[in-house]
Amino acid sequence: MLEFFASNYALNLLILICIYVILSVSLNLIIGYSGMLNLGHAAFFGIGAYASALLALAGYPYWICFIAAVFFAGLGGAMIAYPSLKLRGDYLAIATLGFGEIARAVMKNWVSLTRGPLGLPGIPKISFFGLTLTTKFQFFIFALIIAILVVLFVSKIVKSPFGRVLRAIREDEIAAQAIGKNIKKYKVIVVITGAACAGIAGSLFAHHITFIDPTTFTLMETILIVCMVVLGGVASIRGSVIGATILVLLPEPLRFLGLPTSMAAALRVMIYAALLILLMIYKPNGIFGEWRFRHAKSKEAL
Amino acid sequence: MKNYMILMSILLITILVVGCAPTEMQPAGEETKEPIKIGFIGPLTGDVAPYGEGWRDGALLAVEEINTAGGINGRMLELVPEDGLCKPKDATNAAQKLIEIDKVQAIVGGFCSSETLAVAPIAEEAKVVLMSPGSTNADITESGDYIFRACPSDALQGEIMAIYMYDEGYREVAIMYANSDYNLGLRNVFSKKFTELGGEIVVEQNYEQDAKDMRTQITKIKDAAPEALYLVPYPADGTIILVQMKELDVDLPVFAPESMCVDKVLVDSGEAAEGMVVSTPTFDEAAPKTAEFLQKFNDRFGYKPELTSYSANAYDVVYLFADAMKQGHITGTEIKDYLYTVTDYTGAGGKLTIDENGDAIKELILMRVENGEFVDLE
Amino acid sequence: MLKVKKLYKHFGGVKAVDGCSFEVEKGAIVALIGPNGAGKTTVFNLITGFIEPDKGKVLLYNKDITGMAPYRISKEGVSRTFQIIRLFPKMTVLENMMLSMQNVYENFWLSMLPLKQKKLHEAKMVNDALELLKFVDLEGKKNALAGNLSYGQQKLLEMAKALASEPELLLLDEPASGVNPTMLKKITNLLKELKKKGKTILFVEHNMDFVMKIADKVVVMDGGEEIAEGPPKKIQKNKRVLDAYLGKVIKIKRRKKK
Amino acid sequence: MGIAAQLIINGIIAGGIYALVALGYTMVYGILRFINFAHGEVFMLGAYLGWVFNILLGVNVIVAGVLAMLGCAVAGFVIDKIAYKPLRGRGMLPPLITAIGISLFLQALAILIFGAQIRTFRTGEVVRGITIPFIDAIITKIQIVIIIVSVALMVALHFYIKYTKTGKAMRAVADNYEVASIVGINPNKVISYVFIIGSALAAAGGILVGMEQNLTPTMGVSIGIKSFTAAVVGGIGNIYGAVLGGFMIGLIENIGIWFIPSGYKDAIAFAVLLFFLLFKPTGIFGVKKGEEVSV
Repeated sequence: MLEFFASNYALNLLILICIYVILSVSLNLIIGYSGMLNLGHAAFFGIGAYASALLALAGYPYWICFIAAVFFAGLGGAMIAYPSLKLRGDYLAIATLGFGEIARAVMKNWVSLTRGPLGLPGIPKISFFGLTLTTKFQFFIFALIIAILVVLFVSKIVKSPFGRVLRAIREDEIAAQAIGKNIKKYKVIVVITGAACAGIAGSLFAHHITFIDPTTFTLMETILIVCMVVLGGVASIRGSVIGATILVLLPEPLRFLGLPTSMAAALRVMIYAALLILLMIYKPNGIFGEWRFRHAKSKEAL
Repeated sequence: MKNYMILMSILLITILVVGCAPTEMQPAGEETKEPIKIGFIGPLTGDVAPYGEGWRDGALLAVEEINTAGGINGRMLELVPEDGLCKPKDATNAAQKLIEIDKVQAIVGGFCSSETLAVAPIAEEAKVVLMSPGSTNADITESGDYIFRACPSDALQGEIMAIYMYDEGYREVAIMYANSDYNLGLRNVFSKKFTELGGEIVVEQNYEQDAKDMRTQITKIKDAAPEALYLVPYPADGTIILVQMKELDVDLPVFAPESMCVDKVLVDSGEAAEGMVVSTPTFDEAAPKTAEFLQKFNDRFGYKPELTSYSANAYDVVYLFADAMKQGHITGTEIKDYLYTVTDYTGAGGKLTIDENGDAIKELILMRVENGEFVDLE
Repeated sequence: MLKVKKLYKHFGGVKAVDGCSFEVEKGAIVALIGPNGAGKTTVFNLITGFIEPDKGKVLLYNKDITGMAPYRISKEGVSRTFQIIRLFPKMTVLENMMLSMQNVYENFWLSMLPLKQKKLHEAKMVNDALELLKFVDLEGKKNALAGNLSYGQQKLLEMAKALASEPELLLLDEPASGVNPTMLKKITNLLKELKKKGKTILFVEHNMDFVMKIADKVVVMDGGEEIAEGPPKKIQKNKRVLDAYLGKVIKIKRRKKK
Repeated sequence: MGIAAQLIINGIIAGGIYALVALGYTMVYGILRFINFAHGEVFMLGAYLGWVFNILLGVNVIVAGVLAMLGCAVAGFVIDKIAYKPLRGRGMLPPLITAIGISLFLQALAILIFGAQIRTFRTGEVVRGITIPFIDAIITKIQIVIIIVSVALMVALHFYIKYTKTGKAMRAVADNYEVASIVGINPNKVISYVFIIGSALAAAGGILVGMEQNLTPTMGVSIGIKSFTAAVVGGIGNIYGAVLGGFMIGLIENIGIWFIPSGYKDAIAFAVLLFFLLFKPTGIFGVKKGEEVSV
C-alpha cells in the first residue's frame, strides 16, 4: 500500500488537496465567518498563479514569486472590497461573479502579458535557499506545510477576538455597529486576507502543474470551491478541510468503475453531479455545519 | 491547538486511503497474457467535447481492428480513455493515473495544446511516449524527447497560407479567429509572416469559442473592407461565421487552416463555403486509406467525426504504437526510438514523417471548395 | 450633556422629525414620550447616526456628532438598545457581553499574537461581564446562546450589554414594553440603581406610570416636533400633551332645530 | 448609417433571446429569492427537443417548437419538485449548489443522449438576408421570426400575469410569500406554474437559437449567465425589467465591441452588471426589497 502513496498519481492528488484546502478554508473565512457570499474566488486563485508564474519565468527566485502572488491576489481582493461593503447576499454574489468573469476575460485577452489562451508553459520548479523541489514528494511536503500554516492562520483569526467580531458582524451588522465595531474595516481585511490566501494556492498550482492558462480559472472552479465549503459545513474550518479532500478525491474512484468507454466521461460527470445534489438535499448544513446562511436579515430563511 | 492538528492529519490520511482503495494494482507484466494498455487523453466533456468524442472513437477503431487481427503478437491491446477536459489540471490527473495505475507506456493525446503542454513534463519524466494527434501549438516542439505529434505545428500551416495569399496579390487582409490556443497560435504565425512579406492586417476580430452570434464582428470586418479574410475557427463556429457572412452580404474570399477542411462544414453551411481555400496536410478524403477509415468509422459509430483529419491522426497514432510494439519495442523509450525512424508512413491521416524533435512533417496542400467539394489546388 | 438642536428628517412626504430640540443634562434620566408615529425612534436613530438628519445638530458635551458613523458615535460613549431586540443569537451570553467592551486586542494583528496582556485583558473582561450579568441576574445563563433566552431575559441582556461599554449616555428604546410585571419591577429597580450611579439615560417609553416613576424630566413629541419639556408632574397637566394623546376636543355645533 | 443600424439589429436579435431566458430567472427569483443556475440548461434542452421533433421525427417546425416547450415545462416542473422543493427555507447556499449540480447533470445527460456532435436545424440552402429599406441593415427571415416570436411570447406573458388568476397569484406570492399563503393562495402551486412557464419560455429561446445557429451540449452556459445579467440589470423579480434588461444587454454588447476589442464581448455584459449593482442595485424597474437598514 505504501508504494501506492509514493506513486505520483497519489502525490498529485495529495498536492491538489493541499491547494484546494487553502482555497476552501480561505473562502470559508469570507463566506462562513463573515457572511459575505463571494463567487469570485477563482479570480484571485488565477491572479496568484499568473503573478507567480510570470515572475518565475522571468527568472526571479521563488520567494519573490510567492510574495508577488500573495500581494497581487490581495490587491484583487481590495478591488472587490468596495462592492463587498455596499452589497449584501445575492447582490454581492452576483457582483463578485461578474468580477471573476471580467478577471478571466482580462487574463484571456491581455495577450502581451499572459500570452492569452496560449498560456504559460514550462513554469520552473520551486527552489529557495539552494534547495530545489525536484520530486513530487518534496513538493507535496512543501505544499502540506504551507496548507497547514494557512489553516492554522485562518483558524487563529477565527478563534481570536477579531474572529469574534467577525461572527458578530455576520449575525447582525446593525447591532455590531451599535457596539462600536467598524464593520467596513473588518470586511475589507477579511476580503483581502481571503484573496491573498487564494493567491498562495495559485502560486502552488502554477509551479505544480507547470502550465497555466485561462481555462482553469472559470466560474465552475469557484463553484467547486463553494461546494467544498458548503459540503464541509459553513463556518467550520475542519469542514472545509474535509470538504476539499472529498471533492478532490470524489471523481477518482469513478475512473475505475469500468464504465463502457464511450459513455465513461459523461457518466462520471453525471454521478458527480447526482452525489452533489443528494448531499445538498440530505445534508444541507454540510458535515460539520453549525451556521445556516440566511437571507439578508429576514428572520426566517426563505 | 496541538490535538486539533493531529486530528486533522489523521482525518486527511484516512480519507485518502478510503478514496483510493478501490484501485486495483496493475503490474506491467511483459510476459503475462494481460492486455497491453495504451492511454488516451482528450476533452470528452465540456466545451470541446464535440471534437474529443470523434478523436477517441478514431483511436478506439484502430485498437479494435488490431485486436481482431490478432493483437500484438497474440496479446490484446486495450485503450484506456481519460477525460482531459481541455484543462491542465484534469489532463495531469488523467496522465498520472494512466502512467501510475495503468502503467501505460504510450498515450494518444492530448488534443488541446493546453492538455499536451501540461502532460508533457510528466510523460517526459516517466519516460512514457505522448503523441498528440491534434495539438498544433508551436511550444510543443521543444517540450521533450518523448513528446510527438501526428499533426504539423501551426508554424507550417500559418506560413504557407500567408505566402499563398500574398502571391495571390492580397495586401490588405482581415483575420478572424476563435480565442483559444490552436487558433491564436495559427493567427500569430500567419500575421508575422504576412506582414514580413509586406502585407497589412487591416482588422482583427476574435470571439469566444462557444459564441454563437458573430454578426457584429463580421460587420466590423465588412466596415474595414479588407481584400480577403484569413479565418481560424473550429468547424462549428466556422460554419456559423460562413453562414452569417453570407446572410450579411459579406462576400470576401475566405482562407482557412485544416480545421475547416471538413465535409460537415460544407453540408452545414449550405453554399456559403463556396470558393473557400483551405490549407491542410495531405488529407484528401478520396485517398484509399482515408476513405476506408471513414467508411469503417461510419459503420462502427454511425456518425462522421467533426475534425476528420484529427480522428484519422488518432487512428494512425495507435497503429504507429502497435507497429513499434509488434517489433518488440514495449517500453516507452523503445517506442520513442522507433517513432523517430518513421518516415513516409501512409496512414488514414495522409503521409507522415517524424522529424528530430517529434513534430510531424506532412506535405501541406491547398484545396478549394468548388460546388460543394474540396478540390486540389496547384 | 446631550443637546439636540432643530433636527429635521423627512422620508419623501413623511415629516418624521420636524425641527425637534431638547437637552439631556448629565446624570439625568429623561423620558421621550409621544403617540405612535411621533418620530421618537427616528430621533433615536438620528442621535446614534444610523440615519442622517436633513438639517439640525446633535451635540455631545458640545462636540458635534451629527451624521458621524454609528460605530464612532458608540465610541464617543453613547450606547443603545433597540425596539426589536438585536443580540447575536448564535453566540453565548458571555460573548455578547464581551463584544460590547472596549478591546484593543480586536485589531487584526494584535489578536493573532499570543500576548500575555491579551489573556489578562480577556480574563478581566470575563469578570466585568459576569459582574454585570449578576447585576441583571443572568449570571447562570452565561454560556447559553443569546437566542435561547426568554424575551424578558433578552431585554435584560441587551441592557447589560449596553452598559458593558461603560457609556456616558445610555439610550433605551422602550425598555419596559412587552415585559411581564415581575420583569418590569426588575427593570425599574435596575434603572433606579443606574440613577444612583449617576448614569445619564434617555429612554423612549409608552408605559406612563413607568415613566412617571423613573424619569426626572419628560420630553413630549408629536408630529415630529417636541411640544413640551419638563418634570413628569407638570407634563401630566400640560394641555398640549393631553391634546396630542387624547386628541383635540372639538366643539360640534348643533344645528338649530327647524 | 448602415453599420450603426446593423449593430442595432444585431443587438435586438440577441436581446430577444436574452429577454426570453431572463424571464425565467426573474420569475423564479421574484418568488423564491433563488438564482436557478440550471435554467441555462433548460434552454439547451429546449433546443435539443426541438431538433429531435423537427429533424429526427420530421415534425413541422412550429409543432416541434410547441412540443419542445411542453417537454421543457415538464422538465422545469420535475427539477423543482425533486431538487428544489426539499430545500425550501434552507437558506441560500444549498439550493445554489443543487442548481449547479442539476446544470452539470443535464449537460452530461445531453452528451449521453444526443452525443457531443454539433447539430443544426438548418437543412435548406443559406439565403442572403433581406435588406431593410432606407436603413440598409440586413436581417434574415429566421431573425425576423426570432424577434416576432420573442416579443409575442412576452406580450402573452404580460396578459397572463395581468389578467389570469394564477398570474395575479404569482404577483401576490412574489410580493409577499407569507401573506399570499394566508390569503388562500397555495404558494407551491404558484411556484410550479413559475417553473413551468419560465422553462417553456427558455425552451422557445433555445429553439430560436438552434434554428439560427447550432446546438452543442454546453450552449446553455454562456447564454444563461448573460440572460441572468439581463434579469438583474432590468430589476430582478420584475417581468418588464427582464425584457428591458435582455434587449439592453444585447444592444450594449453588440455596440460595445465596436469600440473595444471583441475578445471582451462577454466582459461588457459583466461590466454593465457591476455598474448596476453598485449604483442601482435594484435594477431599472426593480423595487427596493427590504435591503436598507430596518433599525
